[in-house]
Amino acid sequence: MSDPRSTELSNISTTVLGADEIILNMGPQHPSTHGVLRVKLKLDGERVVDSECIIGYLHRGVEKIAEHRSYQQFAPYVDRMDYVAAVSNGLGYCEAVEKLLGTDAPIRARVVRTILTELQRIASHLLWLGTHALDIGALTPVFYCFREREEILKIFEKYCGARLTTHAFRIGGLQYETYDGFEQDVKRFCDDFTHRIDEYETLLTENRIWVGRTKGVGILSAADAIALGVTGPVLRASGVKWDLRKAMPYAAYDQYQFEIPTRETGDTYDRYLVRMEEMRQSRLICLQAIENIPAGPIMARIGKVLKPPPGEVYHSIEAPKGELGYYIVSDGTTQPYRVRVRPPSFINLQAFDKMARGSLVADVVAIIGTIDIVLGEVDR
Amino acid sequence: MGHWLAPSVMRLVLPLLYAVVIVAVLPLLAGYIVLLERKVMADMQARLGPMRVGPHGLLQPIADALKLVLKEDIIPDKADRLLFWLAPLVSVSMALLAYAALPIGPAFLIADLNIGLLFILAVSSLGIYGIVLGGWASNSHYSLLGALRSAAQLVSYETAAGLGLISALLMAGSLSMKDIVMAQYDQGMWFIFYVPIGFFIYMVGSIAETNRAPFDLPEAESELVAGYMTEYSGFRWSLYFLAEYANMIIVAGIATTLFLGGWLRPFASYHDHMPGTSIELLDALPSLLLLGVALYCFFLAPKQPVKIQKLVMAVVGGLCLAIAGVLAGALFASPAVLQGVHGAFWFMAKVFAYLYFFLWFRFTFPRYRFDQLMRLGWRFLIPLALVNLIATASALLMTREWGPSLRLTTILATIVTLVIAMWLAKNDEVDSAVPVADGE
Amino acid sequence: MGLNSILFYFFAGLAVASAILMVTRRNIVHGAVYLITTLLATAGVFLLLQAEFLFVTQVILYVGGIMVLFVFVIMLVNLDVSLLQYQFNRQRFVAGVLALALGAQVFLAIKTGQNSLFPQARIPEVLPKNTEAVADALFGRFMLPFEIASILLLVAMIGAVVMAKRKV
Amino acid sequence: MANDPSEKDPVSKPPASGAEEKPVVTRPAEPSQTAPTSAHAPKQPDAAAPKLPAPSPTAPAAPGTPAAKPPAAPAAAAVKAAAPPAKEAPPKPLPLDNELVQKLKARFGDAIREATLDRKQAIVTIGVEKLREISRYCRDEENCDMLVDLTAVDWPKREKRFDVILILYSFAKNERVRLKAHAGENEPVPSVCEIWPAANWLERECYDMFGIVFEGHPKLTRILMPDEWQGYPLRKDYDILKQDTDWVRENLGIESGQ
Repeated sequence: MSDPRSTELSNISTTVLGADEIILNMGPQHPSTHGVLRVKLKLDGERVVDSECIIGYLHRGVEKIAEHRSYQQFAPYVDRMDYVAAVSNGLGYCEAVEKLLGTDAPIRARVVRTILTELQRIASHLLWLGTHALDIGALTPVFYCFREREEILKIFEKYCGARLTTHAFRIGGLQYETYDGFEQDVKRFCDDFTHRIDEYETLLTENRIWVGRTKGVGILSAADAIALGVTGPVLRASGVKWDLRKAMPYAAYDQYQFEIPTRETGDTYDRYLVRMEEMRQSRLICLQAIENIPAGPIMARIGKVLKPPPGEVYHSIEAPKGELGYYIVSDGTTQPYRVRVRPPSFINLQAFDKMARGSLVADVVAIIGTIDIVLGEVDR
Repeated sequence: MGHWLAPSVMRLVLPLLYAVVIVAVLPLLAGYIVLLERKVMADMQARLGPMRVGPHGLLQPIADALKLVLKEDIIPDKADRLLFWLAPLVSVSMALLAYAALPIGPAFLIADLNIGLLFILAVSSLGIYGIVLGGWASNSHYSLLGALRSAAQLVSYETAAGLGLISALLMAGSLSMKDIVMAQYDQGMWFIFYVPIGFFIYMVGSIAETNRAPFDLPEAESELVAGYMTEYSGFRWSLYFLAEYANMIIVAGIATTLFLGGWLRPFASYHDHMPGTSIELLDALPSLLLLGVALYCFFLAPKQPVKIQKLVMAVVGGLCLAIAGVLAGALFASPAVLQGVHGAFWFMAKVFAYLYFFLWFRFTFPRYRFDQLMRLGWRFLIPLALVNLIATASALLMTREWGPSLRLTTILATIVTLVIAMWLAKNDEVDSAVPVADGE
Repeated sequence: MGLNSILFYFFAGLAVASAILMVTRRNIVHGAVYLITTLLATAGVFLLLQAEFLFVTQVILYVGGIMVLFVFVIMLVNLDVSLLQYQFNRQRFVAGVLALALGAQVFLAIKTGQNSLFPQARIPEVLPKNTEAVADALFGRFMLPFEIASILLLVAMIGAVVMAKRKV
Repeated sequence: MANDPSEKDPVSKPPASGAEEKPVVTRPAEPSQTAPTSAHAPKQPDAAAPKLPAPSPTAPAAPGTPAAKPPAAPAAAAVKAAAPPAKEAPPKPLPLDNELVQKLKARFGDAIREATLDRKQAIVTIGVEKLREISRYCRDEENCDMLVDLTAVDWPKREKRFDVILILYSFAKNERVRLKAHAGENEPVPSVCEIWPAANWLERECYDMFGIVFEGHPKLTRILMPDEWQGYPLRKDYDILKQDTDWVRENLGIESGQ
């Protein structure tokens, strides 16, 4: 573990078991593997000696499907990858295709996109908080989190008619104008939310059991995190102040003031605090954006049939889970020649082994929870 | 107690009758505790809980029980069939056996053993075999890990809980459950006020012994799926379930008997008669409470959406009214009947109050990790229990030798113990700040 | 006394039968279960003798405490290996001779000392509370041996901790 | 299901079967291989614009990204730079010659085949045999600490059919650079696992989807598809419809499930 760049790779099936060691197969059907993740653990008593993630149970060949759909037709598919943050996925894809076309969405569209994406970030983090707390054994926060998430989903539903896989954005801008009372809804949510998040913190942040279960668990150093390509809150909790919204602003993020929360240790508790603070910051962005949504068109004039000129583009956004990138190659036809998705969950999950070694079985579920994976995105 | 049958026959028949009643009622009671649990949980989590089966889900336990009984019974191929079959039986029969010595009222007691408390502890400590053997016989890693955790946890926390109990025993000077309650009547004070720390230690220990959150590691859902019960289904699973809830009632019963005055009503030694009658004011309390519940049911009944639900609600109200009537009627009967009926009421009320705390903890706290659980048990609870024991014994000795009131000396002892508890907790905090990776 | 005799033979028979089963089972966990049964049957005999405290102690300490730890350790053993091992080893003839010798001794003892083993005195109807009796004996008359035994156990415990620590 | 003629077995596929409409984007003919210095192409797109053959101005108003971030390094290639004024020109790959490319060329010579700028994103095409060395250089000397992504693109008509693509990111310079290496069907590609551990799963996925063998990878097995899977799904000649029909014929005994 000394050299962060060394590749310690596990190959459980070929290793010989010690006297007191057992192999525990967690998943793909297990209450806390967040879907169909399967983790093979080699245990000495309850201590993890080695681990291996086995994924692919939810593989749907999204990248292959993309090659057989037109650019617009593929847009709803990206919602099905990280299905708890569909709006963010859609934003990344639409902006990537816009970049490929050499065009850009109008400013009004970009501001509305920013608001909805930040709301989606809050919703995604709320879901993470609830399930993470549930994994650690706190039964109650999940219901509070769902209560707030419901408010966000209602806004989505009012805006575009869908709650989960929203397909909220179109290539070139937006299909729908904001509904009447959109600003008030978002404002009301933001006003309530500040008390609610304090409420969660009183349940967990100072709780001795919670601190005991998360502090010092699954430590990931900054060097390890960078070497493993980890992004998002996990990276920031390790002390790297890096956020694509600041580093390479997209949508309308360059217009708003917000902080990038970071922590030092990179343990589960730090990641918890970072995400809690991120929710607060997202709320601030929403409030700033809602103050002044510029007037103007919501759709760029790009035509009905999209034929991007040959070439390729890589565009990435700061999704709730980390850097979500789209690498799209065009051959000049109406269908993408290749769409590659850089899924944050997939790459963050690679750090699992590093975090889990030497910890206990109970920590394993805390670590799976703290990486915040969505298997739809890991497996695609 | 003047019975109208020959005492020798009564000595055999009455306990048998009680036993049958307990075995028959307990599953129903457990089912309704589950409903209560779900309702309390729902209330704390800003939702409604079961609402569909019967008005406010009142028939839910019956539906659940039917579902469980009708489910397919699966025995894994590689399981040890004999032990797999035996284990839930051990669990549930040991849990039920413990009721033999639990006094629900002065008369409602199957056997008044002079080692009653020890008997209950002994029998409930056998229940662990149900868990351990079931976990092993399932031939699954999750079950085995659950069983191992359970065994280690039970052995550790039984010690702490037992030491907590002893502080109350010192006050009572007897192991017979009946004598313990009577001692509290004689001293005019529930023992929880003499040895609050002993009660606290027993409470924590009893949560751990019954595998309830935050100490539910043997069946920790998010880690071990369902722990030792992972491979069980249908009726066998419900036996485990029944055993768990029966054990909860047992530990609540022990706590009630030792610390909360058993079947005694509040201010039991305080007698204030209603003017002109022999009825005590405080004795009217239970029936008034139930009358209120009955009226509330009648108030709710017309508001139910479906006709059958209106009916069920009304029946529940009527039931409460009937019980209130019985409780009120007992006021005019002989003192023995009064004590029996009201004793059962107060006993159950205290048991449920204790259980409410169990539920409350469950919905508030995250789960401990195994090493933290062990550290809490061995480094905090057991030392604290020993200190508490010594302090309590010293208080008793002081009272006996020099004669200050027991109340004064026990308060002194409690303060000393509290100071030491704070020191222990601080120590523990320092220790747990050490990274876990190189822990025990 | 009829009921008592029946119960005695039941418990005694159960104890002997499960003791035999315990020795002959190949599956070590089954063996442990039979050992538990033996201990419980013995506890039943104690109860028949109206030694409630001894009964409860037997159950709490041996069955509820020590045997749990036994089973705990046994469960960690790889069963597949022990199932394949040969049940009786080479010393079985020595063991058989020793068992026979022990049996003969017990038989002889019963035969010659019948009167002293079974005093004709009946069990009194009301016994002194035996919890107190045990306590009086332990902390009064046998104080010194009791304390020596405690110190011995303490030393054993510390020794076990030291040995276990070294491995970690 | 239309892009390519459907042959199931990728091996039996002739590598060059008549060039059709698909142009090989990454090796355009117009900018010559040794495109010389057009200094600071990213910062002055105007300078580059005249070089382009002006095509039909289909793409309308590109109002420009709002990113007013000052690009720290000379090569702000990967970053959204200031508003591009090239309104009439659709995005086109341009030759790139910034400091990084020069340094790379100085050090690795022929291994740096080409450097282009496509939609203001830097692409360096390199020889696959030097992939590991160049990667190590990029990490150690050019501060490309993070391997953002590693993937591949299949061009079945080409002589070397795969593009192996590495997207690198430098925290210090806040810029991305894309390395691209051409690899033949059975040509092993050096693994970069020991340079960036992040490459482990990404290379496995590449192997899983394209059948590209990474030499030196500690455990090159399938990751998303089942271990016993036949074929490599993201190859262009992997036909879903044919697979489906075959499966139905074999397992259900009927002609077609469609």
